[in-house]
Amino acid sequence: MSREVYERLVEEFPETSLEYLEGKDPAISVKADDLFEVARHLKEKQGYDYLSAVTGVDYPDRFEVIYHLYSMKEGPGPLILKVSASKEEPEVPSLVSLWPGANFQEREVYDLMGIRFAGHPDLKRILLWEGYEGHPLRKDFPIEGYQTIGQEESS
Amino acid sequence: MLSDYAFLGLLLIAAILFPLAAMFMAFLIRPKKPGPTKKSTYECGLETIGETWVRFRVQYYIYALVFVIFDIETVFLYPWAVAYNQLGLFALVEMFIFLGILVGGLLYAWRKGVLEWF
Amino acid sequence: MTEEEHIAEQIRRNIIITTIDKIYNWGRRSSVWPMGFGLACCAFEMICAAASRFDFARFGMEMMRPTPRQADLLIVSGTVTKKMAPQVVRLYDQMPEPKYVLAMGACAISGGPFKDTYNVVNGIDTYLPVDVYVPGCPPRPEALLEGFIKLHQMIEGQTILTSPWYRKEVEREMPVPILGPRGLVLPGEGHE
Amino acid sequence: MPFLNDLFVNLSYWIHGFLARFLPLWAADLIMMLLTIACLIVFALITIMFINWLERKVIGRFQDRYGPNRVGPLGILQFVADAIKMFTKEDITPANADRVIFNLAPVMVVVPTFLILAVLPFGRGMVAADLNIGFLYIVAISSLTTIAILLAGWGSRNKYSLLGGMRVVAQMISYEVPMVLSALGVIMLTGSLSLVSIVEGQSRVPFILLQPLGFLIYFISAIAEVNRAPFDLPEAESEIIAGYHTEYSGMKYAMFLLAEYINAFIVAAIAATLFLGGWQGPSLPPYVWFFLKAYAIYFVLMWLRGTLPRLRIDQLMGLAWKFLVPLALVNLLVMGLVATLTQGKGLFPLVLASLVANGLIVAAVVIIYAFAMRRRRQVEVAA
Amino acid sequence: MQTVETRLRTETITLNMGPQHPSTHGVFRMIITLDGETIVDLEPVMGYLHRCQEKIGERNTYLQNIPYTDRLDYICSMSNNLAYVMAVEKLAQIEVPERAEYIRIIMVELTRIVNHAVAIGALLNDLGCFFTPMLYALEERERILDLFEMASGSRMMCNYMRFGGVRYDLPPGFMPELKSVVAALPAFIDEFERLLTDNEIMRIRCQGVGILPPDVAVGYSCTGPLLRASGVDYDIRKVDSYSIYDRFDFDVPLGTNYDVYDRYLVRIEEMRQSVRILEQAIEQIPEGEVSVKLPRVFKPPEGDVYHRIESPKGELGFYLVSDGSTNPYRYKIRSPTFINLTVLPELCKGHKVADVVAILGSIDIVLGEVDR
Repeated sequence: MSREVYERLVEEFPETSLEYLEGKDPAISVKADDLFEVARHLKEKQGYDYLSAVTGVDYPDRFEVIYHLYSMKEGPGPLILKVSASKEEPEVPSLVSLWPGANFQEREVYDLMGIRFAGHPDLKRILLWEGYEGHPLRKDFPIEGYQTIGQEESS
Repeated sequence: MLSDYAFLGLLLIAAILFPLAAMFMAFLIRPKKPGPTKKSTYECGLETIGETWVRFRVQYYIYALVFVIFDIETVFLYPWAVAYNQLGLFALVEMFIFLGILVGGLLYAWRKGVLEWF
Repeated sequence: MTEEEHIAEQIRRNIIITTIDKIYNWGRRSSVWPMGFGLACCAFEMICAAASRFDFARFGMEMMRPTPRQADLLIVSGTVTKKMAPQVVRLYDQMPEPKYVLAMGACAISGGPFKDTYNVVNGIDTYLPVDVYVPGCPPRPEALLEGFIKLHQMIEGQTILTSPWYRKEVEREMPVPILGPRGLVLPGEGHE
Repeated sequence: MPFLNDLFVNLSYWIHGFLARFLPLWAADLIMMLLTIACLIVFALITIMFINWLERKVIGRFQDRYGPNRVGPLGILQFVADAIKMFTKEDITPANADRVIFNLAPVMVVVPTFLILAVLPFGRGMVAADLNIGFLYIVAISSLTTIAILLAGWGSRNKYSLLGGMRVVAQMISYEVPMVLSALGVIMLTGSLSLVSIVEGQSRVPFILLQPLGFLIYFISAIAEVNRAPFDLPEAESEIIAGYHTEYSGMKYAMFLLAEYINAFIVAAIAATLFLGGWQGPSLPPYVWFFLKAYAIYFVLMWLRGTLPRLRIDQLMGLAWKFLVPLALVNLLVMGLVATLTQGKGLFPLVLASLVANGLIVAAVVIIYAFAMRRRRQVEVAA
Repeated sequence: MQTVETRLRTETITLNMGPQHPSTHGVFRMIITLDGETIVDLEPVMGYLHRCQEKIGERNTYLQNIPYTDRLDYICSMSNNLAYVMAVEKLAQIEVPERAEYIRIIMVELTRIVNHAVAIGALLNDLGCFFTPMLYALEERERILDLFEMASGSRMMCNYMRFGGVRYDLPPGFMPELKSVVAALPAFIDEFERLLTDNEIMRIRCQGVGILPPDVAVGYSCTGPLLRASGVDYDIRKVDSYSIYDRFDFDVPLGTNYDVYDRYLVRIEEMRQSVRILEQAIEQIPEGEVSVKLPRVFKPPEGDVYHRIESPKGELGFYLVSDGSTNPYRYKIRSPTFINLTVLPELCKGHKVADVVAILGSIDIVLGEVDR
């Protein structure tokens, strides 16, 4: 099912470099800067009106943000968009203007993974408190967190 | 007759003394451990944000006015109701007019939206 | 003061105190009002303990007061995260004096399955003096009722003379930790 | 049986006679008054002990569980334990609360409760002060509690108690008007404000048969006056934590609890006196009848508390001003009409005419309500 | 101080319905700006129960994660297990025997009934009923928890499902007990309806409150009863028809005027549909194996997979990235209540304090799953 969508996307956006990744859940990898165009096209033209999940993954060489899109009218099968961002300064355009449901999910990915979302209305930490240093879900972050001196040390 | 009101006077004094005595005796017995956090206002476990004593909605004032009108009306109704058996049909018609004016006032308040609560 | 005189003198002084103690403790034991405050899954088991099958209203604990001001018992039921710890300690401080803490569930006792992670406090007794520990994840309602009975026995064992809230020098106010950049910092020695 | 009927009345005469033997008359009267006051206060404390236990057991039974049964036999001593605990509980006055108002409120909330007790006719001749303006006295004193609770709400400088305080003002002043209007119907039939004469007026037929609608309006607004059951917005536990008594602890909270429960009992007692014929009853001694009727109405209060959810503040106000006040006015006028028409003709036509009148009013209300609902549904369909 | 330009200048209060509040279903905080009693603006604050589930998921092996999924949404632990276990089965291509599939469906549908009963009880608690509906719901829940305890050994944290089936077969006394409980369920639901549906005060408090139009619901990616009460026919059991849901016929209730009252009606109707599924499952359940032999050190093949199920609260999905080792490289939980809460500020503007509590109750959140 996502194979035809991929074909239509390639016709629609000939100049962008789109890849079709095989696997149990076939996905389409998109560049960060033309993500917004592709997403708007998918939402208006192809009828993908339901953004189910926004996930951040910390690979050794890059950060990856995965979007799971569904269309409520037609049929099953998620359309998966994968966007990769650089390791030093991860930045991905925000899709809150297309799907308001992504608001909290993007804030959570920023909070735990540290990937900034350009254009997000109020990108603040959602699960941890404001002054917290570091993004816990990164691979270099120890699971016990930074032990604070004083009370924490003893227990 | 007079003794009833004397009794009520005594009862008023007793009614004021009872809670005061109870709270004073409790004041003697209970532990006293004041502390800065203990004395801070309770707001679901956090400090309060912003001011508490703000100028509250004006709606309450308008409601008080509507209440005053109707309460005065009920005070006028008391003597009429008590002396009702002695008065004839004439008093009833008069009361119809009196209440009619008031129901008019109520409908006006209703139409003006004063009775809405927001 | 030989042994006999000491005991005789103790007995004489105690007779009055014990009767007052008995009534004082009986009153406090049979009307412990828990604070309606649940953190996680153990809170649901606490609600089940208050429900029809394991009803702890039988012990007079039915008035689950939402405000700390009228509560005697703080049941820490669930995982205490670092973001929540200052609130739990503030609520404890805001409770009037003869107050008790019951740590319910492995998370409240020692961090439980989420021990040693970046956002979980390893046990509430790093910040609060806990009176009764009820282990289990979540402890069954019967275990919680057993915890209440242990608490009642503890209350009955106290006397007015030795109880900490009547003695001047005992400091019952727990410092409220502050959320620092890396975790919780006590106000006293916040080095960061 | 006559001895048992006026047991307490004879007791008080005997004591008075005994005192009068060696004390001057005025001293004996004074002591009698003090004794009655002491008896009233003790009665209040025993009532709250019994009501608190009864309420928790009955609501427990509604919810399919036992109420308190470990403290004393069947849990009777539950409130004694609560009282001891609240007595020895620390009292906290928040730092930025207004100290004077904060501490004055609990005292002020208890005073009206005891004052109203003086006028209740517990039995034949067993009334502490038989004022000839009995009902007006009750209405005047009961509006004092509004001020006390507002003081508590505003004084403790807590957002939740402020909301609770504001709600209590709105609710109590709105429900005082229908309460008084519906009670006027009763006063019209007896021709006197004194509660004792109201009860005597009902010797042949209790007023509830004559004015079922009046009783209903009175009962609904009396519940709202006392912040119970579907109208307990001022201390709405699920919305504004504990409403006006959020910041109170220990003995001050006990005062609020005392006032709340005894006010609820007093409202039930007044409803019984006004509409069910206080101590009128065939065989049992009068005071037993009084308590039977009062606790029957109190059971309905508990029943409502156990089942019904809470109204929202604007629906509450709408119910008072847009439904109860007009209905009470109509009911008053129709009762006036019926009373004059069947002035001299004895009992049966009066009862018949009032039942017919009530039936007409209820029919009119149902028709207007159906019409309003249909019009609202058309508006919705059109929108 | 934010001033609202109405006819008269009145100040607004900033009130926070903080972590410790009787009706926020756990430690959820809302900062509400009030003008009198009407809400001007609402900002939810979460994270008070963030227990680092996803970081722990990467530290644990695949099998160790199953007990942690119980603690996600602690009211319906069985459906959390199912979601995670089916994701790993999809990743490692494991076949599940017939009987195990039926046992799983029975357990998940029982959890759905428990969750909806408790959700309605909690909603009525917020509306002001003095705990009575909640205690009736909990009484029914106790009967079903006895079934879970009989099958899996623990009341709440069942930890019952494994990759390729379930841990134990059903004990002999289970089926008759299950039949009697399922037979008694319709009577309980009817009694619940009799007490609540025509309750005049419940209707006034819930009808026309918190209206969520369908397109806004889809835009805010709401799922579960919240979405279906807004008239959108989207039930993942029908859309994906995962496991053996295609063998049962049940219909999906939809709301008509999208308010709190419709969410209540949808939940009551879904409980009835779950009873229908249970009856069919009890008849068709075959005999046979309940689990598949797996290697002691379980290493799924490389790759990433996303699997979602219809948990009682909405679409619960697991996104697993495996790099061939024994621990998942990335363990992501798509929690329905966390995303359903995005629509809360939108729903609550202009309503009163009492309505915020009712709307939050109708969205039915559990903090273990919101904060993960």
